[in-house]
Amino acid sequence: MSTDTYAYYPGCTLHATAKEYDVSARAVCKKMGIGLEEIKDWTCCGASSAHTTNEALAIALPARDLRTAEKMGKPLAVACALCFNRLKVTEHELAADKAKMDAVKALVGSDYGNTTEVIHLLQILYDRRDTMVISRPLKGLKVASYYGCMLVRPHEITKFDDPENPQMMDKLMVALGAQPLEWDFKTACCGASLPLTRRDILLKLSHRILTQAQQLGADCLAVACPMCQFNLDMYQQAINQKFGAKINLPILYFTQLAGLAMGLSPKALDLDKHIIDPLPVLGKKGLT
Amino acid sequence: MVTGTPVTPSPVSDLRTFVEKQSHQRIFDCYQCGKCSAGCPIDYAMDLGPRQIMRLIQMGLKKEVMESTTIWLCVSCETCSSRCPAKIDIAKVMESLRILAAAEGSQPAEKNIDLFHRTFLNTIRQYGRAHEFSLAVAYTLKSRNLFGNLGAAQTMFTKGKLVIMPPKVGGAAWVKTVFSKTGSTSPDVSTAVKTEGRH
Amino acid sequence: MARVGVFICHCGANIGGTINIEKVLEAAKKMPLVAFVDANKYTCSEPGQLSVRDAIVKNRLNRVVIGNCSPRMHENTFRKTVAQAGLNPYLLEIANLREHCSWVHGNNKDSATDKAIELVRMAVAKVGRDEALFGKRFGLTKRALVIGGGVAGIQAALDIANAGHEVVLVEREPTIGGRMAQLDKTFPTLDCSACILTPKMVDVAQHPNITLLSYAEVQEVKGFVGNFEVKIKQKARYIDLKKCTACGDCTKECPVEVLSDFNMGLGKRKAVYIPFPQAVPNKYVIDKRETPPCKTACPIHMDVQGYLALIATGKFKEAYELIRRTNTLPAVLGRVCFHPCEQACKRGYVDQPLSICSLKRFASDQYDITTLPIPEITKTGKKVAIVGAGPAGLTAAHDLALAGHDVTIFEALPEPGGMVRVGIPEYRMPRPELKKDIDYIQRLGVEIRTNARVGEKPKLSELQKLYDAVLMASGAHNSLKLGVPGEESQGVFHGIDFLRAVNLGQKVEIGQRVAVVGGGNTAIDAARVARRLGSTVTIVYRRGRDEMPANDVEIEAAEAEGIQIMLLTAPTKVIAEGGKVKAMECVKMRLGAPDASGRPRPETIPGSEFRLEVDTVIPALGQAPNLSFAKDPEIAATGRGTVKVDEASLATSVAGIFACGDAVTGPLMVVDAMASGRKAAASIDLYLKGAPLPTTPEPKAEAKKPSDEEIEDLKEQHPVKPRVKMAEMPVDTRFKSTSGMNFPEVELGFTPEQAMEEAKRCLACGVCSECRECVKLCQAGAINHDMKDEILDYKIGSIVVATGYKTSDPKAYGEYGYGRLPDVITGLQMERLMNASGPTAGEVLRPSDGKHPHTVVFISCVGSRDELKGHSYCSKFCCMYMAKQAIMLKEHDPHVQCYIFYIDIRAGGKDFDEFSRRAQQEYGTLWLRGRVSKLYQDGDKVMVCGEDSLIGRPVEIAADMVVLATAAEANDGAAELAQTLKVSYDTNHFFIEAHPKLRPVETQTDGIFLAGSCVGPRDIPESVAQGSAAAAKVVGLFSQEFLTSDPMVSAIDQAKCSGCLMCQEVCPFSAIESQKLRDGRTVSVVNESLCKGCGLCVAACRFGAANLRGFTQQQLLAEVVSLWQ
Amino acid sequence: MAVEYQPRIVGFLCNWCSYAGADSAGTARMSYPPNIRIIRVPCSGRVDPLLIVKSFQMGADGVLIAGCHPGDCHYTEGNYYARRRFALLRPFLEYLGIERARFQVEWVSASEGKRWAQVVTSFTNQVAQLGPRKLLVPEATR
Amino acid sequence: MSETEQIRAKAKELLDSKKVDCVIGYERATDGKNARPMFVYNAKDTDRLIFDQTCRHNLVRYLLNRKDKVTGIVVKPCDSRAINLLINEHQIARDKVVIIGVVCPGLVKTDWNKTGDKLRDACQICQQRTPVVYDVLIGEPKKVEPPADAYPDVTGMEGKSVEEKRAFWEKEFSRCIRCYACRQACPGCYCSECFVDRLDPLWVGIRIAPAENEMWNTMRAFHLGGRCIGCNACEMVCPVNIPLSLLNRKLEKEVMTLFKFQAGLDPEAPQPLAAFLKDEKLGVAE
Repeated sequence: MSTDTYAYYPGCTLHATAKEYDVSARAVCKKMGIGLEEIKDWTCCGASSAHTTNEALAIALPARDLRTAEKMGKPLAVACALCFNRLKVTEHELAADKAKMDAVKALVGSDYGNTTEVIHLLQILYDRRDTMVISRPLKGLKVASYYGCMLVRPHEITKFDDPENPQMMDKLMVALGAQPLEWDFKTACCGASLPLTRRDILLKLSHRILTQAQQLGADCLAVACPMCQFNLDMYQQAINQKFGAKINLPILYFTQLAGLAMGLSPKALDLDKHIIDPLPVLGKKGLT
Repeated sequence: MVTGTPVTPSPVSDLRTFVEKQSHQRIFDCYQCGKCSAGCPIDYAMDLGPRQIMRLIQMGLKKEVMESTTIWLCVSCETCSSRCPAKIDIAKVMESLRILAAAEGSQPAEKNIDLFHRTFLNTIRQYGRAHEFSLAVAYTLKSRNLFGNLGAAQTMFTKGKLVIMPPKVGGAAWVKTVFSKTGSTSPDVSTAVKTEGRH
Repeated sequence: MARVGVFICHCGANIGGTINIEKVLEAAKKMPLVAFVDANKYTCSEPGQLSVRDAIVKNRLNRVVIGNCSPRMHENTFRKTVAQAGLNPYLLEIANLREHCSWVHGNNKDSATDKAIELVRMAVAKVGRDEALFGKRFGLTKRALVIGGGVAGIQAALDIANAGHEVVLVEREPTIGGRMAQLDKTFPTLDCSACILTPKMVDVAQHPNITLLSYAEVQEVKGFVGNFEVKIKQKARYIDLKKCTACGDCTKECPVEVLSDFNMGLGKRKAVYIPFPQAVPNKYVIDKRETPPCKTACPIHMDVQGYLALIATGKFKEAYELIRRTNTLPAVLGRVCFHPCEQACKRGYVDQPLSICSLKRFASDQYDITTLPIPEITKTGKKVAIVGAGPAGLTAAHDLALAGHDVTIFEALPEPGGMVRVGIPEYRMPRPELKKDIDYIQRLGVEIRTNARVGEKPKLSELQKLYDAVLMASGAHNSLKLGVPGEESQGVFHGIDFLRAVNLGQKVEIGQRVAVVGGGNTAIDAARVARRLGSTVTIVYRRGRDEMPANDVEIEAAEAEGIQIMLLTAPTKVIAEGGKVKAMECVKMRLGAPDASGRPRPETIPGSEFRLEVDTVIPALGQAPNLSFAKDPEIAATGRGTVKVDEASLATSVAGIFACGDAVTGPLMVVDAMASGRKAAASIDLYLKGAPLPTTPEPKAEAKKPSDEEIEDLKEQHPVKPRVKMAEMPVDTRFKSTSGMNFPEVELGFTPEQAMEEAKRCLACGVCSECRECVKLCQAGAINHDMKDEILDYKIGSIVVATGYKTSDPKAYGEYGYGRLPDVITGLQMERLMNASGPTAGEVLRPSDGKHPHTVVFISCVGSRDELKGHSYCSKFCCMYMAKQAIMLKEHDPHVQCYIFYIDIRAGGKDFDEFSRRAQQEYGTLWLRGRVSKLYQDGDKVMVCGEDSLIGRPVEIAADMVVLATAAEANDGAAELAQTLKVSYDTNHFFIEAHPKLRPVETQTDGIFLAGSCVGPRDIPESVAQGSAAAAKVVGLFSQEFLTSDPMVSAIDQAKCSGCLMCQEVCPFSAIESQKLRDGRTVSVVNESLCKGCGLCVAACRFGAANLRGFTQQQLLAEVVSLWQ
Repeated sequence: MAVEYQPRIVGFLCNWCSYAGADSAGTARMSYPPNIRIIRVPCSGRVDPLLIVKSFQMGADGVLIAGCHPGDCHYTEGNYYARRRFALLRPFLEYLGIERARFQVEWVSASEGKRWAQVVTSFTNQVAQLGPRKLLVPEATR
Repeated sequence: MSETEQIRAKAKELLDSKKVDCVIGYERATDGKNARPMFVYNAKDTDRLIFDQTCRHNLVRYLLNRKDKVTGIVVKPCDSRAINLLINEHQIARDKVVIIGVVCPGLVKTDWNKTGDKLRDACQICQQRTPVVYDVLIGEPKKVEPPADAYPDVTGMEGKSVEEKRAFWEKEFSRCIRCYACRQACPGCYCSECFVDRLDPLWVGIRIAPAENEMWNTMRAFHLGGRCIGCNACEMVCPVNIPLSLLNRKLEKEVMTLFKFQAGLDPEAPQPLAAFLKDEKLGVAE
């Protein structure tokens, strides 16, 4: 089994809109004896905005956090899929282009060697799924694993599972005793950063994903990306209004489901933070 | 579809040269199979599909490209790139076009999106980290779309997800300097930042 | 004096456009030996060649340099040219000014010109050292080998054969016909593929000049044009082609079903099958893969998969009969076998192994053995005595009796069965079941004398006199001692003695608190018996749980019955009072380094002694043979006190006396003892026949563990399905004795339903299960399960390669969900669906629900024109067959609406474009220009997300069925074959033709030709044309009585050769031999007919004796040096 | 990268794979530096070390041997012997003061025109970077 | 009985019994200090035979001219490897030689009319103290523990920069007068016509010039690659003291590391350049 303490990069949202992700992630790792050391004074990775307008920033910002982790001499565990993507891209670009590397060194410190191993929380749990102690198997819980874009694409950079039909989260769900659904929208886009600007698009895309899951009889969606969680959860009513749909699907972080299966209390996993309250569904399955 | 008067294609155009240099993609590898447009989740909302953008670059029709909503609506979900049979990272091409637009200060066809990104970066510049609240506020004011986002804000607030106080981070200062060093927009970190040993 | 003529070719603008020919000519003029220079627009053209010839004659040139294209292109052309001008054809050199210069340096004209000048200078330098060369004539075998029986191969074979030459046609599959045989209709004429192909196939089968080797593969190719020596592996078909009448009876009872590869995985076929009704040869074949691991692991190699398959299909009787084939004691092995088969079972890597053992028991439970017929036995009149009626002795007796010998078994105990009878308690091995198996052996005429202890009465020497052969199968019945003080006290019973007493119904007084010492099956048995006698039992074992030799099942059962197991504990003394056991002193152990047996050696923990209050101690440490009876005559024994035998024959030190079982090896498992008995019987039979005994023991077969990839695949294919649990006696009822000291059997056996369900879990590793049902059914007696692969040797003059193509696996396209979405199929699968002899008898039904599809979408270029997930090339015929299938679908069902997503319609070819348009014009198919990006299941529809790039808008279609036009790829093993033939192949593993335009069916190797899709995707007409073209080449070759060898071979200067023979060591063709000269020196000489001119000998020869004509040291050195002149 | 001076490179190419590969590079009009002078040999195993040492002695800045990929040799074994011979020669030349980078062996198949272009380009650059060789005086006899 | 006496006794026995018609050994040179080769045809001459630390010649070379006659020969350990080499290359037959192997104390530096007491450099690092093949062995077999680096001299040379190497060899080679004494002394150099003497193809110019000398010395060494048995005869006879062993031993070292082969140990083993393994990794084209 690989390292058991990681440098931890939560990412901005996990301190706000995605608090429950942070909470559940920490709780689960604690339970599994995985140490997470939040890296000191981390700064934003630049998200989608930086690389859309200013590549220099898009590389420089993540590099700083990578360097901090490098200093800690531990692999960097990342929770937010978008951050994960940006960090990976940076790592990749710097390895490929010496000029960029020099420039970045000038910004973050000449001692930076771009050796940090960036790994997503999902990967960490997946690798240890056989060692999990499952006290409350998620019997009969139909979960649609939703990976979104940022984990799996671009594949040659994130090197994360199969970009078209990823399995990690599904296999993790099996390990948790849940029943993953075989569906075709695992990596479809939810509308990403458009909620404030072109919500119409966001609603349409999310609607399609949610209806698919609903049709297949999903009890909830499992996600690994705060942005996806936000879009799918926050705008469900709006979607129902706009498309006259009757969707009521809790959007849970895989960490929350893992925690649940390992016997942690809904409170400890911030299950009350969701717009679509998961407790009824979970209650029905006797999981609360 | 691009309609109007006959166009004169210019296969060797500054547009193509810039894009190829900036994105490291080979525009002429595209043989217009259309898989990018077919898979693009937002294609329906774009005035031109990604495939058409690629075509327009091949033909050197800059005006059409820069005025399209496409380059702004692209959210870099990379679906196109991950399926392109010619191994072109189309998302990267879109990115390079946005960078070009920013560099030339041309009028974005999707003002709000551009505005959003700039506002977002500003919050980072200020605090070192993103801060949804100030982002939302700033953007809402600038975009004059006062009501659109109130609902969301409220629900978030009630769920205790909306942090009013902006974060205090040690790295904030550093971030500011990086912003100033790299300039508001710059295509490439190595050109943006002058370092020793490079001439 | 050499007079060199230099001729530079403009090759239109190809060379002239880049290279300044004038400058080159100027420079050439000044080069040494050059007497004439000239340039031509096209030197290879007729006028060009003419001018060269004239120049040679006019200027008395005796050497020629031509600066043009690659020598691989036109060297031969100009060899002829100079020959026509009266020069030796080898006094010519080519400067490669096109491929190596103008075409690659177009961006730099000056340096291209400089380079050209130097290339010419090198050529001039080399030509200056050229010598006139003369080839040698040699004969040829006028027999052709055609590799691949697709339409191209068939055509080639027929044309060659019709020209009156012998042809050997080798096809890897059981039938010829190739891909074309799988097709339904053919474009653009829409005539039925089978209708036009099968007549040709039949012609092949009937042609007197054609030897058809189906189900065969080329293994090795030696020699050279006209004189190839080919080894062909004829795979065992297990069906005699001469006898098989293709009646199909054999399939009737075959219990094994696998996906039909001919139907591209749609529909199933039996293990014995014929690919399709019109197959040629029209013979069946048995699909037998690796020997199943269970069979390999089984000491008596039972046809496990066979009887599982039969049980699964409810053929219990047949199952039992099959078991009988190899197993003389099914009832016994069905209960007490340690079943190594189950450890080896591949299903074990998916979830749990099959319960093979219990299924065997089930089969025997189902069968009334008393009804089992006695086979015809012809008596030999020989008599054999067997000492001991244990499993080994009984098995030997059974086999010997069947062989016709009179067998008498002498058993010391009152009951036959050996350890099975007296060692294994009744609750595991009910006596009546054992008796049944033994009774049958007696019915075979075997006499069993009980209470006859050999050594006392009768003596071994007497047996020796009275019988023609004696077999010692006396087992191992002596208990090993504990070796601690107090062992002799009252209340100590040794395991095997204890069990024997109980099992023979004698009264045994054991106390309330019993300690059993040991961790083997005997210990567990003793413990569980003691438990049944009402005592509380503790098992004391010195190692850990994992080290216990007993079966886990047994250990668990013991614990279930409330027996305590004390691990890492060893007795140090038995404490007695008044001679009676009071307690046992034990000491705690810890595990140390592994000992000889590989198990960790237990070490005592000093001072950890403690007292275990017991009144009975049963040491069960194992047994040893008792050979006291083998003194007269003296039978040699080993140090371990077992009988000394010859490994291979089991013969003892005394002629005519053999030994087997525990007596030879020490305590064994029942099945091992039986295997040993069988082996002994075999050599005794030989001995009695006066035949020589085996001298080398047959190697121990090991069932190999599957690779991790294989395990992954298995898990993919087989969903977890745990083994069926058989009913057991509830624990409390187990201890009610049935009679005296006998207790009811614990395991109650499978119900038929359970058995069939369990048996169905078998993965059928060997495909054919060797149940031999087909043998019973085949009246022609054509089936032979023991057939072996054989190697055939052929002398061949010329070879045609026509190995064809396969279609790519669309799984690479996750977005198309092939394999997940049931109604997404490939083009070839659609062909099978439309084909009358296909899985749906020609009715197009969707795999998911068997409904007629109404909306069908075709996706082109799946795997083609795709750098990312497939091949860069276009597969050429997909557009056309998509059009064809769209048309046919409409023909089948007028309600069908087809959509074809294309990128460019590739319809070049006679009537092709018209055809592709007809699909739209007359059949309403809609061609959509664009590549589909995503398929997903929506209810019972497959949603197709594409773009129509002509309107530039996304398109979504709800389809009933989607057809993927998968790419045509080089066939499996193409690269390996290319290496065997030593012809070149490209990165896609397609064969490379000698020249893409001018020599499309030739290779760079003389005598080897290409036809059809092995060169790249080809449609039917092209493949046929190429087949004929290749045939023409072969026939052309065969029209000559002699061939002339390439004179560019090695020669060895005997004056310089010092005979170190290094050249012989490196020559790949053994073309160099030693020769003793008169002066006594031994030197090397080249056999020119074997030499292929590689020149390895030259580089290996320090003496400068070996030299390669055409590439001499002088020539190459001249080229190097010229660069600095 | 900029080639400041024009190195002289001798290439020994086996007829069946690499020479054909170079041909297909031509047919596909792939451009590469013009410095290499190709000598055609039947097999990489034909190349006598004498030829290589001689080339260097004459003043070659680089020598490139190209043959079939192991397993694909037209004569089955030729390139295996070549591989051993040059594995020994290369460090020996380096020992004598001829940089490793000046002597290279490559496997290029008949279909690898693109690869050939790349091989030549990178080898040429690599040799060019080393600069001219210092020859022993007076230069060799011709 | 001293080595010398034992050798004399053996030689006498061989000649008396007519087992051989000649014994090749060493006798004292005319300066009374050095040793020189001696061909003994007559038993009475055997008492002129000697053996001591001055016996530097590798006599095996002489066997090449006596292929068909049975010869007795005195060999040092390194020389004995030459016998295996020549058997391997089918130059001599084992049954035509009777080998008197001598356990070697190592040779001392000698010069005309004087013998030093210091061991020759080569002998100091030599690990082959006992002949690898012999019919009679003189002396007790010695085992030498292999040092960490068996090639300190080579390693040193390898450490130099390209320029240094170039300069070094230019200096050495430019001294070469192309007398070919090295070749004549070498048991492995038995080409009927050496490449350097060949006029067609003219591999090496006839002039005595550094460039030509370089060609000669390079190829002389390379032709011995995987064959040199390290007797050092070449270096000992070089009139201008070119460190030829530095070349030979480099190849010896490479052959060892690349092919795990040492020349002359086994008469059957195929030569490294006349053998191959399909999937060996040798650092070329990988």
